[in-house]
Amino acid sequence: MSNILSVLIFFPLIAGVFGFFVNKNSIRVYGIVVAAAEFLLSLWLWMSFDTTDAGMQFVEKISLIPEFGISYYLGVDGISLFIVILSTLMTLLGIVALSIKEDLKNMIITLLFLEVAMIGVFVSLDVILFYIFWEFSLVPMLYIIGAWGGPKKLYAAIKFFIYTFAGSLVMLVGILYLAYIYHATTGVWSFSLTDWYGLLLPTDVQTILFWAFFLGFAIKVPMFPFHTWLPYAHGQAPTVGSVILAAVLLKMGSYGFVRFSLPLFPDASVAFILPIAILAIIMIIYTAMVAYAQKDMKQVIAYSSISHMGVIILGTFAMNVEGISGSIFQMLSHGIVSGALFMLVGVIYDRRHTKLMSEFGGLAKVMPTYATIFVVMTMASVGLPLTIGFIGEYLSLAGFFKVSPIMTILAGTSIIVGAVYMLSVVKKSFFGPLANPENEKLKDLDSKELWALVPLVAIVIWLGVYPKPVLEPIDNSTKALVQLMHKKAQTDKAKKIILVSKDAKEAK
Amino acid sequence: MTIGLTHYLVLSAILFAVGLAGVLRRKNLLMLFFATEIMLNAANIAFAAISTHIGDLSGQMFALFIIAIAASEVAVGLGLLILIYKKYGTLDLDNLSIMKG
Amino acid sequence: METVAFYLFSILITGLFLVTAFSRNILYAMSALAAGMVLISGLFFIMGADFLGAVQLVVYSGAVMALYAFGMMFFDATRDVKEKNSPAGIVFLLSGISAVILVAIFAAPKIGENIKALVTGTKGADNPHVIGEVLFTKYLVPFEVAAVMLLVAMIAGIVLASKKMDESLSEIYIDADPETVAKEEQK
Amino acid sequence: MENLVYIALFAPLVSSLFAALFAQKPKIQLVGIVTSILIGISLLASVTLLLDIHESGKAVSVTLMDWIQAGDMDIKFGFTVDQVTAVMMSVVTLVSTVVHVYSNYYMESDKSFNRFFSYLSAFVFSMMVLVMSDNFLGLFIGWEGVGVCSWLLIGFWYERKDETRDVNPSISPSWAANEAFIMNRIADLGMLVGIFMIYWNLGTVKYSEVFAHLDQLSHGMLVGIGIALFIGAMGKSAQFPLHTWLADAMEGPTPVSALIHAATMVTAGVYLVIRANPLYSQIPEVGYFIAVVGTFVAIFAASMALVNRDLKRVIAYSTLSQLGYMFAAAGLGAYWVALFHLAAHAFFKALLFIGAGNVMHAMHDELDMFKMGGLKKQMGWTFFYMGLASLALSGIYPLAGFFSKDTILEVAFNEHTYGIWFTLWLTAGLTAFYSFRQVFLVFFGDERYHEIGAHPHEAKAYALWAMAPLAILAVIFGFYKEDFVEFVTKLLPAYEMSEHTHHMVWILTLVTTAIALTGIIVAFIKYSKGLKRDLNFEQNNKLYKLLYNQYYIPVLYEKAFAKPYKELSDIAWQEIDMQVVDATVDGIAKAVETTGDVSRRAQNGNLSTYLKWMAAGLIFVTLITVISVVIK
Amino acid sequence: MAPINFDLSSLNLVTMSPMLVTLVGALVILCIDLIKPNLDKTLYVTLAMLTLFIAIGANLSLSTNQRGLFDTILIDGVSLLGQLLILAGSMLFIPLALTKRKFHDFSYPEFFSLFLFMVFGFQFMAASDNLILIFVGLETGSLALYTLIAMHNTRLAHEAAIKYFTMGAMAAGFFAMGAAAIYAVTGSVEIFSIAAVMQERQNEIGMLIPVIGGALFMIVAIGFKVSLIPFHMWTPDTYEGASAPMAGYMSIVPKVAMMVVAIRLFGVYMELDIKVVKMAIIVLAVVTTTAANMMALVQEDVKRMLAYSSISHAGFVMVAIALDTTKGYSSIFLYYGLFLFTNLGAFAMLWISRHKYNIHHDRFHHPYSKFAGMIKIAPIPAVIMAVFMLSLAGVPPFSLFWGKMYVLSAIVDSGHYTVAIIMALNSAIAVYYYLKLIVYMFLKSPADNQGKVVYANRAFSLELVIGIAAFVTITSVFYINPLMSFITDLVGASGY
Repeated sequence: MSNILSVLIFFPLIAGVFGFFVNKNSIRVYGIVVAAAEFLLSLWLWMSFDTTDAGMQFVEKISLIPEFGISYYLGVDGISLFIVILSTLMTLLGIVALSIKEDLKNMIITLLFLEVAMIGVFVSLDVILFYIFWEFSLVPMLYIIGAWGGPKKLYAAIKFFIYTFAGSLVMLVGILYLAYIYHATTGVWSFSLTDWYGLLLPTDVQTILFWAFFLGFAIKVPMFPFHTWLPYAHGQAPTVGSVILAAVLLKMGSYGFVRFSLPLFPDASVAFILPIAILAIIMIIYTAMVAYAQKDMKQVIAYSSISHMGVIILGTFAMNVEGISGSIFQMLSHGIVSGALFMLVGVIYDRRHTKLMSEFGGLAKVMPTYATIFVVMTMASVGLPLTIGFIGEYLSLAGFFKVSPIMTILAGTSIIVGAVYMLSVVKKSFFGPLANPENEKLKDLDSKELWALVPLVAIVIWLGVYPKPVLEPIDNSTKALVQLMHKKAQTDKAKKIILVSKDAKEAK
Repeated sequence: MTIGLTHYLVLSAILFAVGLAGVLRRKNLLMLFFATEIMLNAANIAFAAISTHIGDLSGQMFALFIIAIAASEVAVGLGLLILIYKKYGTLDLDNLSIMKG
Repeated sequence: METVAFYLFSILITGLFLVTAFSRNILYAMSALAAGMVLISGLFFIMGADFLGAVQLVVYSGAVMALYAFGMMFFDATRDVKEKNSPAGIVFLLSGISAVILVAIFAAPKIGENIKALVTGTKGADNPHVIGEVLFTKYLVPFEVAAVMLLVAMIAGIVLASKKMDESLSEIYIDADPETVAKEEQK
Repeated sequence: MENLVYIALFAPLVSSLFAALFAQKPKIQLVGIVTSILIGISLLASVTLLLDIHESGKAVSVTLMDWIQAGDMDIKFGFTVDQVTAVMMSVVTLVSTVVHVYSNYYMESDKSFNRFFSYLSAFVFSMMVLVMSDNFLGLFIGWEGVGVCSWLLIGFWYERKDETRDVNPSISPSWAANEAFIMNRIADLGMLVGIFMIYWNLGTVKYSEVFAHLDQLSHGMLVGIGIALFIGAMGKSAQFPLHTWLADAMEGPTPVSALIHAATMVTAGVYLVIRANPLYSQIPEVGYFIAVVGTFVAIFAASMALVNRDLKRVIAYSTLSQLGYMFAAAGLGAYWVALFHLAAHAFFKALLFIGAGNVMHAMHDELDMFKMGGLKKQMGWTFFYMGLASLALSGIYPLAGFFSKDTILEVAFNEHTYGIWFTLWLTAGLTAFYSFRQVFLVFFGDERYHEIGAHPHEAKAYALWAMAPLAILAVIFGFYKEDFVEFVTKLLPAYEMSEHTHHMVWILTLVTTAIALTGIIVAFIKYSKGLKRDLNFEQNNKLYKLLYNQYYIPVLYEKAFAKPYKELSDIAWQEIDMQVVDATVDGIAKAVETTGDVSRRAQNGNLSTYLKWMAAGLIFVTLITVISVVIK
Repeated sequence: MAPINFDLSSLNLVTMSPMLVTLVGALVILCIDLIKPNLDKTLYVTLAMLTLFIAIGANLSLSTNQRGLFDTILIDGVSLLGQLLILAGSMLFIPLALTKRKFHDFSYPEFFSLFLFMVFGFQFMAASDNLILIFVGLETGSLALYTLIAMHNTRLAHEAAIKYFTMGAMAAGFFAMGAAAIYAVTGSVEIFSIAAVMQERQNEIGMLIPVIGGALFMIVAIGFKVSLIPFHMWTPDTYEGASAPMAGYMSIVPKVAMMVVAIRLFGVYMELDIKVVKMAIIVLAVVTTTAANMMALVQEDVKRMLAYSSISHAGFVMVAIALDTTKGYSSIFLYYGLFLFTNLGAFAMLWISRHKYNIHHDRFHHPYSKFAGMIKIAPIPAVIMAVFMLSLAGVPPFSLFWGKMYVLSAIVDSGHYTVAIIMALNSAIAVYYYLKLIVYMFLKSPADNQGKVVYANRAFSLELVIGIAAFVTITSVFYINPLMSFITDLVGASGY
């Protein structure tokens, strides 16, 4: 099935439309079945994926607007493959764990549409197509936050929408400029990424474009100081919204850096390692501190996301295979771990309708399974070896160490400060005496929640112990990417810093 | 000193300014419409003068059509004025400020 | 002779129009306007644009002013109007600057010397015969459109001033409580 | 052979998972038994390996599977059992087995019995990974793994609430657990950096390859790596200034203290230095630094133990002090000596802790030695074991401690680092004093426990039997010194004393023994007849208070790091994130809206205004053109 | 008197055929009413539709680049496109007259007649490069438009018409003066010969000043019609006072007509690279977009918000005039072509919910709160309205995204990066007020007495128009390419 990517995109779309005709009482099962089918399709994609091939696979290209070089151009490589699977998985688990009673139908349909946008973003090879999905993903998320969110939901939803929208508009100008340059150089209009990869840009143009794209991606990631929409969005979003936001939507930004900024503007990327690394380090340390100061459990996780994204950004800008592979792996790991953590917060929120840690304490006694899974996820979050969290973090930091040891040490404090805020959450919520009488009768996880969480626990450990099936395709594609960057690099500095791996060198 | 084109044009400019001042100053809509006629007439003078000066008829034609336009405007404008006069009993435009912001 | 006539006419026109623009009395304003229009037609005659002068006299001073006079009667506006005129400063500033701009535009190139007939346009500005010819050849279309415009204006005048406009079908103002309104709406 | 490696490694994992199955169930005795047996199997496998390697002299290497492969990085789960590893494995599994068996007794009435065994076995597994791994990153897995298990076990009684420092110096188990974890993480960062340095300079993290290519590196780089790795070691082995967690870690159940915080985990740092001996022998200056730190910690910790009244804390400080000894030896290049002391210390210190556990049980978890006394009558065996262990700790012939500690002093003397020698010598005296202060306070004198209403009783027989292997080893281990040396120096550099030292050995030994005995005698005089408290001294003596309050270091950390961090975090959130960053964003939005609100005022509904704006528009456009002409 | 002889074929009367069709249509309606009054409005609606349909047909049958009737009529690509947009917009508007409730304006047969006269006037604006004919056409259309607005016959409609009319009269004065200034130095009122003279004498400073000055006056007049700030002041009030479909209509058709004029006139300036005029247009456009967006933010009424929004859209498009590239000019038509459906659709949505009672607000008929919780009451209209809003905000894949992208791309291509970024960021401001409506519709709870209010004026023809608009808005990606190449070909063929 060579058009599996189209199927992946359009299946949830059609299923979402059909969802309108499904009876309200049966919609949950419908949602689960559709999401599961989609997940299985994505697994099939993985199964039929040739892991030795570093290039784009399952490529589909249909010209949409030939006049302007816009086409329906899809493809997947090791870098995007697993983020696609992550998207389908998190959607499935999000639907499984849904605890919303009100307007469930709308929620499930919205989630399916969101899934379309997410997958679309990661498999688009045409930049305009990418942009369409990128922007469109905001809409369902806006609805999810705005319709099912907390008391300040409207503020949060609109802030989320406008902030990210503003950033991506600047990116759009960048995209158009790049297309113009492509047109000016080759005489034809094209928005396919693979065509653009062949473009050698002067460094000053690269600089302008780099920052234009940067703004779009940085707000999405979100990088300091563009991060303030995130705590609101997470704080107000319903559980499933937070799960998907943290697990997938944030990855769009970091994916953008890998897919666009690095290969298109290698010289500029190298030239701006320093400022970006500084921002990343601020993200890591500063937001970790902010996370530590939070009183709301969900806000802690929200800020921790920013902190972790800092590591991802740092890894991306390591300009070597180790760092970039690591950062991509860390995207997956953060997706799974923070997704799970948000689900866990959702569990307690469903029971107590509060997320304030001061309301809890001693929960481990009444909800031991819950506490166990929370601790597993905490440990993954703080990057314990043999959990999924370690590998990405380790590789990212290791990669960046080549660029700057000092900054890596600063960034490495993430393993300390991360432990500080996560353990303090665990201590405040789960340990200590069961002081609040309201907590005494709490029920442990029910089967629905277990079905959603246990697979994540399994993945956390499986990929922590044996990441190879995932890391290998990522690594292959990253090697090709770095090689491309090295080939394209014009400045000596970039040539020096972009580090092609040895076996790739030998292969050459 | 012979009267050249410039004289007519300056006169036209002055009359235009007078008309403009009237338009800006007037609160009574009927009198405001008078002032718009002055503005159009100022343009007419300019067109006629230029037309004569360069010996081209288009200017005069333009002036001719401006006159026609002015006449039509008066008709429509008066219709509107009647309408609001019936509703408000006054032609003061200060009364017409329900819509703002 | 021409000089004297020009200055006389200019001063008179300007003065009359100033009256139109600033008088408190509508009647005065209208009369001044009418007089100014007549004088402008005089200017046209001086320039040799006889046809235009005639049209000005007939259409403007005749038809337009008659319409205004009619309107004025309808509005019963013979008395002094009380206007809360805007601060004169702003008005003079804006119109003054506009005048300066216009003068600058017209005077800057010493147009008197520069303007030449560059395009082989229709010659014979002083000949009503030629004007007629031009009007029914070159400007046939605008002429027809202008006819339509006048038709439009006529229909517009009729429609707007008709009795049918007295009662609106589009809007009903009631101060009833919302429920009655809702019921009304549901019908 | 490979199977044995896997058995030794995975038996604890199986054990842990087995226990985990029942973690939420009430006590199942079977869990305790099965886990003990599985750890025992691991012990058997380890010992078999030890003997095998002893015979063959060849290391056993296995590779389980790939782990991380990215770019040029290729890290596998590889395990090597060589001489050092075999010793460590045997020590770890032996102590673990004993502690598992003993825990059946100690935790018998705890409702989280099963969970405890799960954690304990998981710890053993992590420790085995730590010692068996053939690369630095594998070591790091174990390193972090034991950290987590330690966190879980210290915080085992998580439901206890936070107290003030006056009531409980460790605040609460969960607090102590977090402290331990975070402090270790600080050090782990150093270790990680060391690994990065190794990777980027040598392209591998496998011990054999790394050590084979050390000569490619500049001296500066070696020093850097050495320091970075040692920082890692400092955390795990609780060296100054990262030492405070160890004493607080005593909040965990006592078997945990015996296993983790005395015998095994805390010695991981020493193990790392020993393991990296090819590196450290090339950078003697770093080695010297390590030795100095170790020596300082030795006397520093011993001094705190002098006055402490908490039974377990005294032993904890003593552990700290002994770790200092080990580092001193390792730092000075006498790696086998350090390893020897490590093993010997594991035996007698575990014994001591388990004995303390018996006492605690008898005293209903009371830890204040001032409230004990005269327990000799009821708890003869425990007294015997603890006395034995204390003697070993004090370095009295012929017990294990004598051989190991004496050798360290000889090394210090041999290296002409007389300052270190003297300090360690002095510490030996202090060690003897506080060890026997403890013994006498607990077992001799008047029976002060009546005040707290305790009814002391001896531990169950099987628990006492379980302690026997440790006791036996504490006695006889010293006599195997020669064999040990021969065995491990196949891998580690042999450390030879100079001629001069050889001549001095007898004198040194005498001097050391003398000061140890002096310590014991002083303790005997002061405490064997019962407790005579000098309250005035306790309250007013500055030195006493300084020592009693651990040099005020925990308070200092609280004030200098924890609190400012908390406050800074609050500022970062409330003041910076909310007031600056977010406020800027909202401010922009607000400014836009305000501009809109202001500009809509121009739209005031009055036609005259509109007309004026239009006229002004002409002027505005003219201005733009004029300005653009002028600018151009 | 010698008779004047000319060959009838040289008149090229066919060029006037589309206008003649509308004229005939208007006159037929007028006559029918005279002969037999009190016929139902459906008759007039269908007649008007037929007329427009034939006019479109006549339009499409014209070949480009021909002149007719003594060169006063110019049929080039731009004029064809302009006329097509005018006719298409009108066709989309007319069915909106068939509402469930009876409204004053549509009860007049004269309404439809005047409407066609207005279209007739606008057609001449698009199809001529003679300033006189443009002016006459403009006034014909405008006068009819003022009347149509007033015929809605509400307090606010009268006020709207008066305001629009008065400002229009003043703008006419400016147009005349601007034309006079240009005429003074070029001696012509036909743009092509103006261009020729300017080209010849472009180095004379004495030539440039009147030409630029004339352009400034023209900017005022054109800016008034396409509602650039600060000549826009009538726009929000007039849109608010006019009926919703009329407001939607005004936001497109007269502007398209005026845009064509602007392209013709300013195209000359751009061709000669007169930077100051370029600068003036760009600055005005940027100010317009930004300020209008900011003012739209603070509106309480959806219709008024849409009024401000169309001001900002006009400013956005206006930039394209100053670029002097085929792509720029093409993007204007593309943008308006897409904007036509989306915006008219949005206004039609307001129209469907229009009722005669002032139950929501003593002034506003469409306050935001009226739409609160619409998703619960009327899910499909709510979704469609949301689609329109998202399209207006430029969220892909809805139609206006492509328009926005093309305009931005044209701006970027010509090197105005700052302008492009400002315009792009403006969309971020704009998205707020569009979202506000979506938020009300989807995320708030409905008021108690809402009932069927959102359906008040529902009728099949309205639904049809909205359906078409929604369909066009949603499926844009499939027709953008042919549409774009059609437009580019026509614009390119006109020499722009």
